[in-house]
Amino acid sequence: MQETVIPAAVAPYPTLLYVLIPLLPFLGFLINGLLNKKLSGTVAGAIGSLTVLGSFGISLMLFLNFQYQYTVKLFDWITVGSMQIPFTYQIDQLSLIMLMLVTGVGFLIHVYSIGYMHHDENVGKFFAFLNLFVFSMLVLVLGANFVILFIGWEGVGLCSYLLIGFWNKETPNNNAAKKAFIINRVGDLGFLLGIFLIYLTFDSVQYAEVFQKASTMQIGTGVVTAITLLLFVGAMGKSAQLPLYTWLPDAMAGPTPVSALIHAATMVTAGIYMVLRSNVLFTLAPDTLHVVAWIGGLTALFAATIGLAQNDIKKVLAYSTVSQLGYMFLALGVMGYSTSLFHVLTHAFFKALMFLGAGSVIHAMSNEQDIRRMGGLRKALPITFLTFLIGCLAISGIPPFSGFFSKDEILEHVYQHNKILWGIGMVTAFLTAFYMFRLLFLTFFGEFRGTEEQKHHLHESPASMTLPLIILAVLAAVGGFMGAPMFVGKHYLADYLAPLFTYSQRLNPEAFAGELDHGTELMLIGLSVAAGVLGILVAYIQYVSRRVRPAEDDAHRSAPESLVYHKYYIDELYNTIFVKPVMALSNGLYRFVEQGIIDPIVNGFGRVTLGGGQLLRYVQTGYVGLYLILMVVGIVLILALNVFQF
Amino acid sequence: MLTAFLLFFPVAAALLLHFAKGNAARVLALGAALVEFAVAVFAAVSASMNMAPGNSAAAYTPFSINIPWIESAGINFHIGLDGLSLLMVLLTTFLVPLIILASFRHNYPNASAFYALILFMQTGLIGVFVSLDAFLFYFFWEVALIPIYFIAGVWGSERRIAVTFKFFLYTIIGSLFMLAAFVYLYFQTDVNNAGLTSDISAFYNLTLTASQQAWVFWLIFIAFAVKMPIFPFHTWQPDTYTESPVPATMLLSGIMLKMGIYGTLRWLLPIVPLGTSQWGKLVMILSVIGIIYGAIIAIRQRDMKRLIAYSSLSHVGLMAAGVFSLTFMGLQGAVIQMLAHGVNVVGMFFIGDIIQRRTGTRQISELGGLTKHTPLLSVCFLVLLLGTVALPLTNGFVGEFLLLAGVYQYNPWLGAVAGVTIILAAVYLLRMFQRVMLGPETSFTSTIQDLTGSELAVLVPLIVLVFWIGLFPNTFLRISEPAVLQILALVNR
Amino acid sequence: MEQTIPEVIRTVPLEYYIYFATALFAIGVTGVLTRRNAIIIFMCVELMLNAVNVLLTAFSAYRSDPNGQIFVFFIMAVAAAEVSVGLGIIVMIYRNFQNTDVNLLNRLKW
Amino acid sequence: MTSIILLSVLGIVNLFFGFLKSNKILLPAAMVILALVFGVNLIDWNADPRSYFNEMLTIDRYSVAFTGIVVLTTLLLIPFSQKYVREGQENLAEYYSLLLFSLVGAIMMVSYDNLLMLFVGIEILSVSMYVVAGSDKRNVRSNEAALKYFLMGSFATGILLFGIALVYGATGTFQLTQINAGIINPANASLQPMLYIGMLLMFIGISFKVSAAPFHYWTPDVYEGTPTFFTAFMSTVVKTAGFAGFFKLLMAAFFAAQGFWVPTIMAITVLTLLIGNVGAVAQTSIKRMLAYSSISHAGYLFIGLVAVNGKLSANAIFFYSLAYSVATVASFAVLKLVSDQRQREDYAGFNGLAKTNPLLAFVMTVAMLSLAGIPLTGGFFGKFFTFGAAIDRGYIGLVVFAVIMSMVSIYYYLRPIIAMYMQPAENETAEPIAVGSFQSAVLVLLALLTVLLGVLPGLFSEVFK
Repeated sequence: MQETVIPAAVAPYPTLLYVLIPLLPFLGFLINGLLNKKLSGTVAGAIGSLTVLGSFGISLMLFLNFQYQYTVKLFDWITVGSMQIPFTYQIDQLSLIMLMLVTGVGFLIHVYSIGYMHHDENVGKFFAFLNLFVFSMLVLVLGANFVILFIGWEGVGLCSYLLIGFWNKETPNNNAAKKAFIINRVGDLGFLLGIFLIYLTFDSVQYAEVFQKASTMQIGTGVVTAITLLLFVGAMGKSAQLPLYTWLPDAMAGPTPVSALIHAATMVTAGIYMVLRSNVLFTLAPDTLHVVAWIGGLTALFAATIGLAQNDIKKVLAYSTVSQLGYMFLALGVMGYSTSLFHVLTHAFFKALMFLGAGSVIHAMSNEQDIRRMGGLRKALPITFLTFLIGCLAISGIPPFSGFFSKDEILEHVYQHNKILWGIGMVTAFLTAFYMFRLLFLTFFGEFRGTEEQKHHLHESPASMTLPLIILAVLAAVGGFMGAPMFVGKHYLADYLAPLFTYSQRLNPEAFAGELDHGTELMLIGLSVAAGVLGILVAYIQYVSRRVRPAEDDAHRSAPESLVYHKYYIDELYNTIFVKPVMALSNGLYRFVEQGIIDPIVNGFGRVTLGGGQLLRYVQTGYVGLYLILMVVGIVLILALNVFQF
Repeated sequence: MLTAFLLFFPVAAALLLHFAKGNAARVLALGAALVEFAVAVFAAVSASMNMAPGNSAAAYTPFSINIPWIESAGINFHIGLDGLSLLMVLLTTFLVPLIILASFRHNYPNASAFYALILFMQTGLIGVFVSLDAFLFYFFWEVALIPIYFIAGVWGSERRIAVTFKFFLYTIIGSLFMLAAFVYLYFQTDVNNAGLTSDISAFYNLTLTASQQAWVFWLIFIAFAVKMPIFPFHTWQPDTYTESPVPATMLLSGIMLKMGIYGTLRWLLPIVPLGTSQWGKLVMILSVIGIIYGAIIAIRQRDMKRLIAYSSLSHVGLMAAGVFSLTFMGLQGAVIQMLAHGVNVVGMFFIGDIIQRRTGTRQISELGGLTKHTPLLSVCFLVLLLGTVALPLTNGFVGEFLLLAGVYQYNPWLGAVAGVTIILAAVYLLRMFQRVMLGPETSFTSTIQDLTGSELAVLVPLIVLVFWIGLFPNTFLRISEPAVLQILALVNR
Repeated sequence: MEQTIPEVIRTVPLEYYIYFATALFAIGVTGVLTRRNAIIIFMCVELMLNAVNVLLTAFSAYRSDPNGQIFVFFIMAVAAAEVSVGLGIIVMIYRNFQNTDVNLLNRLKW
Repeated sequence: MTSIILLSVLGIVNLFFGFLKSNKILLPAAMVILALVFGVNLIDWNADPRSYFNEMLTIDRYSVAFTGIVVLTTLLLIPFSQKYVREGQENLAEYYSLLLFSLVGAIMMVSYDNLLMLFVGIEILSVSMYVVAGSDKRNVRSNEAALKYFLMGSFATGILLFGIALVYGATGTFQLTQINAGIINPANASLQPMLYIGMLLMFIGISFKVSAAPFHYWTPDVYEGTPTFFTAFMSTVVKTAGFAGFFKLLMAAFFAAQGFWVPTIMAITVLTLLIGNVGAVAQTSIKRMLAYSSISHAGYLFIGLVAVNGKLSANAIFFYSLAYSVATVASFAVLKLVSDQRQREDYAGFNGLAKTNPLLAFVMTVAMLSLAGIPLTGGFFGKFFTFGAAIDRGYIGLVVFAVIMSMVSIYYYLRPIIAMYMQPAENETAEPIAVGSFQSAVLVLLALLTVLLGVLPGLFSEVFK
C-alpha cells in the first residue's frame, strides 16, 4: 500500500502531454464544429473518434507508467486574494481510471456513432458536441480542485443539453434538454455552495490542501456535514438521484449513443466521482453518509419499480441506470468507496453495451422504441442479441459476468452496515433482473409485432456499430475480474485505489476493517445470485412461457399498476409544486407587483405633482379682485405669524 | 495627458461629425471610436507595466491631471486612471465602436447627430470613470445622461416619449440626491481651515458620525440604485430598454448601468464606511430580492428585449450584492462581472435586434426554428447566452462565481438565495433560446438569412471576450486588484 | 407765540398720526378689495399713498428730519406719473370694453 | 453713474429718432446705445466705490456687476424685436426709449444707498412695464395684462411705501447703513414693532415686484398677456434688478435684524418654490409655463437671500441671475420667433421644431436644460452656488426642499424638448421659422454663453471678493 499523497511530486512528462488529453477532443470539436456542413459524415466521425483515441492513448500510457500521484499546473485561472484557483490537473489512481473509462468507452461510442448517425444531416455537429463532451468530462476528472471539477461538471451538463436536444425541431426533445439542464443546475447550485463553504472552511479549494486540512478534523464536525450535504446535492442532480432524477429518463430523447455515453457510462457517474474524490470529507460526516446511503438505496428501489412497467426500450434502460446509480451511492454511503468505483466501471461496460444494443435495435426497427412493437429480433440481429444478453446477465448479477462482482461487493458492504438497506438492495437486484429480462424477452423473443415495412427493413447493424458492441460485451463479461479475489486471488482494483482512501482509513479505520467471515460471504453471494436468477425466471415465465404482452397505453390498470406505470406521477407532482407556481409567480409578480405596485408608486409621485399643479390652476381665476384679496390674506398672514416677535 | 485625450477626443470627434453627412458620419464615428479604443488599450498596456502586483502606490499617479476648475470653491478638474477606472474605460471604449458598428444596418435619419450623440455620451461615460473630484464626477454623470436621453427619445419606437421621459426624470431625480450629499460632504471638508474642496481624497478623509453617514449613504445610494437599477428603483429600466433604439439600449445596459456600480465602489463605500456597514445589509437584501425578482419576471416575458432587460436587472442585483458584501471576492467579482455583463448584454441585445430586423418581430411566441437557416447566429447566440447563464470558462462564470462566493462569505443564506439565480437564469434564457431558435419554424422565420460580415464583426470580438474573460480573468483581475484593495482598505479603516 | 409748522404738527401726539395714517391706509386697502371699478380702485390706491404721505410727514416733523418730507414730494411726483399711465391704461380698456369693471377682465387665467 | 446719465440722455435721443418715421434705424441705434452703456459701465469695474447725490447712490463692484447683467440682457434681447421693425410698429421709438429708461430704474435699484432711490428706481421700472405690458393696444389680452399689472403693482407700491414710512419712523433715516445702525441702536428699542411691521411690508412690496409667492398672482396672467418680447424683459431685467436691490436691502439695511426676518423670508422661499414649480407642471402654454418658471426661479434666488452673508451669497445671486437671464432670454427669444410665425404659444406649437429649425431647437434645449439646472449649463452652477451658500449657513432642510422642487422642474422643462425633438410636426409641411442671420448669431451666442457658464463657471463665480 502506497503511503500518502506527495504534493510536491513533479510531473514526469512535459506539460503539453497533459494538455493534449482534453485538448485533442477539443480540437475535434473545433474542427467538426467550424466545418460542420463541409465535412462528410465519415470524415467527421473519423476526426471525432481519432481525437478521442489519441486521448485514450495518452491516458493509457500514463496509466501504465503511473508511479506516484502528482499535479500539473497549466496556468493561474482566477486569483483573488486567498481564493486561488489555478488550472491544475491531478494525476492519480482515480483520475487515471476515469480517464481510461471516459476515453476508452468514449472512443467505442464514437466509432459506433459513425454508423448510427450516418444518415443524419448534422453529423459534424453531432461529433463536435460529442467531442466537446469528452473534453468536458476529461476536465472534470483531471481537475485538481473543486472549481476545475465544476468546470467539467457544468461543461458536461451543457453537452448533455446540446445532445439531448440534438434533434431540435421537435419540441419534446428541447423540453427534455432544458429540463436536464435546469435540474442539473439545481444540483449545481448545491455544489457551488459546497465549494464556497469549502473555501471558507479550509481557505482553499485545492484537493490536496483541503483534504490535508480535513484529515486533522474530528469526525462529525458540523461544517463538514454541511459541506458534504451540499456537495451531495450536486451529485444528486448530476447522477440522477431522488428527488432530482426526473431529467434522466427524459434525456433519452437524445440520440442513442448519447444515452450510452453520457447518460449511462460517464457523465452520470460524475456524482460518484465527486464523492470519491472528497471521500475524506464524507468520511468525516457520518450523517451525510447515512443520507447518501438511504437516498441511494431508495433511488435504486424506486427506479427499479418504475422500470418494471416501462415500454420504451430506452426508458427501461434509463430507469435501470438511475437504479444502478442508486446502488453506487448506496455503496458510497456505507464507505465502500472502491466498491462503488468498481460498479461504476462494470456498469459503464454493460450499460453502454445495452444502450448501444438498444440503439442497434432502434436502428434496425426504423426508429421504433416501443418494445410492444418488437419481438423475435434475435434471428435478424444475432450479434445485437448476444451482446445484449451478456449485458442483461451482467446487470442481473449472474456470475461470472462483471455486474455480479461489483453488485455483490456492494451488497456485502451494505450488509455489514445496515440490514434494511441490504434488503432493499436485494429486492432491487431481483427487480433488476426481472425488468431487464422482460426487456430482453419482449424484444428478442416471441413473434415480430411491428409493421410489415419494419419487418422488411430489419437488418443487423454495420460493423462500425457491432464492433463496439462486441468489445463492450467482452468487457462486460470479464471486467469483473479486476475485483474478484475469489477467482484471481487479488482484488486488483481495491489495491490500486487504496492510496486514495488513506486519510479516510486513518479517520475511520473500523469502517474499512470489517471483513465478513467466509460463510456469511458465501450466503450473501448465494442470495444475490438467487435473486437475479429468480428475477430472470419470473420474467421468462411471464413473457416467454405465458407470452404476456404489456398493456397498451390506454388500457385499464389497477391503482398500484397505474401508479407505477405513470412513474408515481412525480413529473406531474413537480409540475404542480415547482413549475406551475414559478410560472404563476412570474405572471403574478409582473402583473401585480411590477405593474400593480412598484410602477404605480413611482408614477404616483408624478400624478400627485400634476394634480397639485392642476389645483393651483384653479386659484388663478383671472379676477384681479380675487388676486388682491389673496394678496392681502398673504400680507395679513405674514404679519400675524410674526406677531409674537413684535 | 492620456486621460485627457481619452476624455475629450470623443467630444471633439462629435463636433467634427456635424460636418459629415449620412454614411460618412457613421464611418467617421466608427473611426473615432476605434482610435479611442486604441488609445485606451495603449493606456492599459502601459499601466499594467507600471502596476506590478502589490504596487498599489502607483494607482493614481501616472495618468492623473489636477488643475483648478472653480478655483475659489476648491473644485478641481481632477482626473486619473487607476485599475478600476482603466477597466471601465476599456469596457467603454471597447463597446462603443461595436455599438456604432452594430447600428450600421439601420439607417437612422439625421445620422451625424445620432453618432455625434453617441460619441458625446462616450465622453460623459469616460468622464464618470476618470473623475476624482466629486463635482466633476457629478458633472459627467449628468452629461452622460443627456445624449442617451436624446438618442432614446428621438430614435426610439412608438412609446419612446413617455418612457424616456420617465427614465430621464427618474435618473436625474436620483442623482440630485447624490448632488445634495456631495454638497453636504463638500461643506464638511473645511476641517483645518484649509478651505473647502471636493477632491475625492478629501471626501475619503472626512470623519463623519454614524448618523451623518447614514443620511449621506442613502442620498448617494439612491442615485446609484436608480442607475443600476436595484430593486425597487428599476421600473424605468425594462420600458426604456425596450423602447430605445438598439444602440441606446446597448449603451444603457452595457455601460451606463456600470456607472452605478462603479460609483458605489468609488464614491459610496469608501466615503461612508459606517453608513455602509449600517445599511449595507438592507441593500444586500434588496439586491438579492432584485436578483430573484428580475429572474422570475423574466421567465414569462414575451418580448425578447424585455426579457433581456429583466435578466439584466437580475444580474445587476448580483453585482450590487457582491459589492455590498464588502469582500475582496465580491468586489473583484463585481469588477469582472461588469466587464462580462457589458459584453454579454450588448451581444444579446444585438442578437435580439438582428432577429427583429430579419423577422420583423421580437415576440418570442412568433419565433422558432431559426437555427436551421442561421447556424452562425445560433452559435453566437448560444455562446453569449452561456456567458449570461455563467457557464464555466465563459466570462459570466468568473464574475458570478466570485460574486456568489463574496455574498456567501457575507451571509451563507443570502448567498444561497442569490445562487438561485443560476437556476432561474437557465430557466428563462433556455426558454427563450428554445422558443426562438429551436423547435418548428413559424411564418415569421421560414426565410431568414444568416449573419452578415458586419454583424460578425460585432459579434466575434464579443465572443472572443466571452472566452478571454472566462479563461484568463486574471488579465483583468490583476489590473483592478490594487484599486479594489485600496477601496477595501478605506472601507475597513 | 409763533409756532413753526413742525411744532404745530407735534402738538398732536405721534400715535394719533400713526393711527390716522393706518386707518386711512386700511380704508384704501378696503376700497381696493371691495370695488370693481378700475378707476375707483385706483383712487383707493392713491388714498393709500396719501396715508403714507401723512405718515412720512409726521415722522419727519417729529424727527426734525427733512428727508421724510422730501420723500413725500417724490411720492407725489411718482404718483402723478402713475396716474397718467394708469389712466391711459384705463382709457385703453374702456375703448376696447366700453367698461371699466375689473371683473370683466378674465381672459388670462388658469 | 455715467451709465445712468448716458441711458437717460440717449434714451431721449432715441425718442427723437422716432420722428424720422423710419423704423430701420431704431434697432441698431438702441443696440449701439446699449453696447455703449455696457462698455462704459464696465469702466468702473475695478474703480473704488463712489457715492453720488448725497450718498444716495453708490457705484461699486456690486452695482457694476448687476448693471452689467441687466444691460447685457437687454442688449441680447433687443434683436428679437426685429419683427416690430419689419412690420412698422408705431411708437417703436417710444418703446425702445421706455426700455432704456427702465434700465435707469434698474440701475438705480442695484446701486441705491437710500430707500428713496430704491423707491424711485422701482417706480421707473414698474411704470415703464405697465406701459409695455399694454403695448399691443388692440389686443384685449395685452390690455388686461396691463391693467392687472398696473392695479396690483400700484397696490404693492402702496404697501412698500407704507413699509418704508414705518421703517423711517422707527429709525429716522432712509440711508441703508444708518437703518442698520438704527436697528442696533438701543434708543429705538421701543419702536421695534413699528420697525418690524415696516420691514415686513417692504419685503412684501418687493416680493410682489419679483413675483414671489404669495404675491405672485399677477405673474402668470401678466406674462401671458404681455407681448412676448416685453415678457422676456420683465422676467429677466426686472427680476435681476429686484433681487439685487432686495439683497442689498437685506445686506446693508436689515442685516442686524436677521434673526427676525429669516423665518419669514424662508417661508416665502418655500412657498414660492412650491407654487412656481408645481404650478408650472400643469400648464399647457409654454409662455405661461415660463411665467411659473420665473416664479420658481425667484424661489431659488430667495434661497440666496435667506443665506445672505457677504460675498458667498452675493456671488451666488450674481451667478444665478446671470445664468437665469441668459437662459430666459434664449427661451423667450425662441418662443417669440416660433409663436410669431405659428401663432400659438402652447407646447404643440413647438412640435417638430428640431426638424425645421435645428438651431432654434438646440438653443431652446440648452436654455431649458439650464433652467432645469442640468450640468453643462449655467443653470446647474447657479443652483449649485445658491444651494451651497445656503448649506454654508446651515439651511439644509431648505436646500433639500429646493432640490426636490427642482426635480419637479425637470418635468416641465423637458416638455418643450420632447415637443421639439420627439413629436412630429402637426402638419407635415410645417415651414421653417424665419430667423434672421443676426438673430441666429445672437441665439448661438446665448447658447454658448450658457454652456460657458456651465463649463467654466469659475470665470463668473468670483465677482465679489
